[in-house]
Amino acid sequence: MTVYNIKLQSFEGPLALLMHLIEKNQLNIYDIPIAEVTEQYLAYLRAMEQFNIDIASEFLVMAATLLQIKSRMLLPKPPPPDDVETEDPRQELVNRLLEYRRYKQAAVMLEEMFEIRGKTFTRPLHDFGTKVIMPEGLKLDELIAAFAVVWESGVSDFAVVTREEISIQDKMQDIIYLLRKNNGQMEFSQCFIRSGSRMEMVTAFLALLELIKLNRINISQQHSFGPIYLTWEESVE
Amino acid sequence: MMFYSHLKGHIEALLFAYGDPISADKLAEMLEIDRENVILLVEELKRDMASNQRGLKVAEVAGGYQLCTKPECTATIDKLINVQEFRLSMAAMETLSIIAFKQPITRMEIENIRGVKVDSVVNTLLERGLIKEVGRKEAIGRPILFGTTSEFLKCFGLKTLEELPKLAEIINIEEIDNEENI
Amino acid sequence: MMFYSHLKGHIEALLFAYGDPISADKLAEMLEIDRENVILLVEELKRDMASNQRGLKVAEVAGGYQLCTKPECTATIDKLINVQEFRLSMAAMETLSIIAFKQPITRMEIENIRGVKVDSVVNTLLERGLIKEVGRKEAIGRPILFGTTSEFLKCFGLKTLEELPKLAEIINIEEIDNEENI
Repeated sequence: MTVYNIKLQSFEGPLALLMHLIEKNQLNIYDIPIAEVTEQYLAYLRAMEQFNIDIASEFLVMAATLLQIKSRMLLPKPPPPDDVETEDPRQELVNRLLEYRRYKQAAVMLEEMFEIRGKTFTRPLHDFGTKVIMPEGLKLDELIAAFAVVWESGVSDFAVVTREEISIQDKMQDIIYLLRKNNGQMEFSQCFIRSGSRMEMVTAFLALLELIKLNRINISQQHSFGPIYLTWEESVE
Repeated sequence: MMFYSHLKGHIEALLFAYGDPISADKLAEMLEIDRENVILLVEELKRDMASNQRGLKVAEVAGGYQLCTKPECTATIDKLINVQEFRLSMAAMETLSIIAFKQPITRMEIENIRGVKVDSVVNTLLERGLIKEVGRKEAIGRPILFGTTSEFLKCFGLKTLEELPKLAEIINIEEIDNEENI
Repeated sequence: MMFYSHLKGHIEALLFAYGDPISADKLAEMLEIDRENVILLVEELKRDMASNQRGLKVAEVAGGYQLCTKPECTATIDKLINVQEFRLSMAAMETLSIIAFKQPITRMEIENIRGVKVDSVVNTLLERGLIKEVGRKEAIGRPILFGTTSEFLKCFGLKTLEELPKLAEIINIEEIDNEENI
């Protein structure tokens, strides 16, 4: 076991280095000679130190783990109680190495697939754009009706408008009503869309906050920017 | 010639991958054969592609060869175009009706009637070609005046703008209705 | 089947024009024939293209069919196109393989397997569009869950994600081999 022939190649992490040591020395991964491997591992870290290479903390953690396993292996084993199998101190490390090796092998396989696919050329995606079909056969009546609606509401703008048309209490009841109607769940935006006035939105928002505070509703979102759902907390009632 | 036949595939692949036309000289250089042979190979390639079981052809454009789809496939390829039906939302219909009956009208005037901002609705109507700028109002800031387009007439099956009922009529009808309701 | 043979050309033209993979369903819709017939036509198309006088082939990737050049033409095409080497480091490939086989998976879970920080590698994979956020794990801090994209399928020539477990088996077989060696 010579320390001198360790080439100072860089390893992604402690597992990569350990795998390298195991493969280089053709060791049995299921029965790692832990003293030997620990010695080589530490030699590598020392070499890194000599070359003033920053040693990432992961490498040091692994060194500690190796030393701990090594010492546990050296301890005299108490006679195993009947039927109870004592666990090999190396087992956890072996499991990690096996899993790591599995994905290393997968990576090699993926790389081959990538290379094969890279040998073929495709054409870039062609965007054919979007063609908008305009509605046809719209009725003049609809246009007049639409105009009548705004004209009427416009006129009423000049009438005396009562402020505070919607109270928070009313809106809370409105939200609860909507939730019940929707089997206890609805989308956040739905509690706003009645008249759509600014006043209503502010009131609805305050009503929501109140309901959340009272633990009457729950708010959830599956993923960022996804729809926000309100859920009725039946149990509190 | 037949000796080179497998190079037809290489020409096909080259034209496919490059996309733009490639000259016979350039093909000759890449395949390391004579220009004459390239021309013969492309002729063969064209004959192979003449079958109605093929959808591509080699066109001679801009001093080179280019792979392109056959005209008889155009209708099928057109189906790759996303077709979207334009539906008028209530807000859009209302805004459109104001513009139709009160044109020419500014954005501000529309907002005064509808009581809400109409920027995005007006933009949509502009994009869809239902309304257009018809001038500038002689007022502070010279705001844009909007009016309806011939696309608008088409959508409502109108021959001319004259067919639109006069504003006064509509309001009167409404008012009479209202009075009757009272 | 022969009744539809002229549609092979249309499929060829569609795949050529679109560039990206098109699913059998989408082709069926555009050609107004059954999905089964599309599959049969594509099989015929593949057979036609198998000749060494053709330079193109139909690949099945990312849930669809895509027209691409044959590997035997790569050397010729390389002379024409400056290919941008799109290489992934071994670290990126290992991380990608963990995500591919264990998706959905959090950054932390990847780090546990690889034994190192993977922030920058994960960012690279995100930038390249090979992986994406697929949700949040119901755990403390609601960490992001990552999964592969259809770009991943395209880059690795995979038809669907279902092909991955088959590949995983190959790796497991090796493990069993090792155990037997003991």
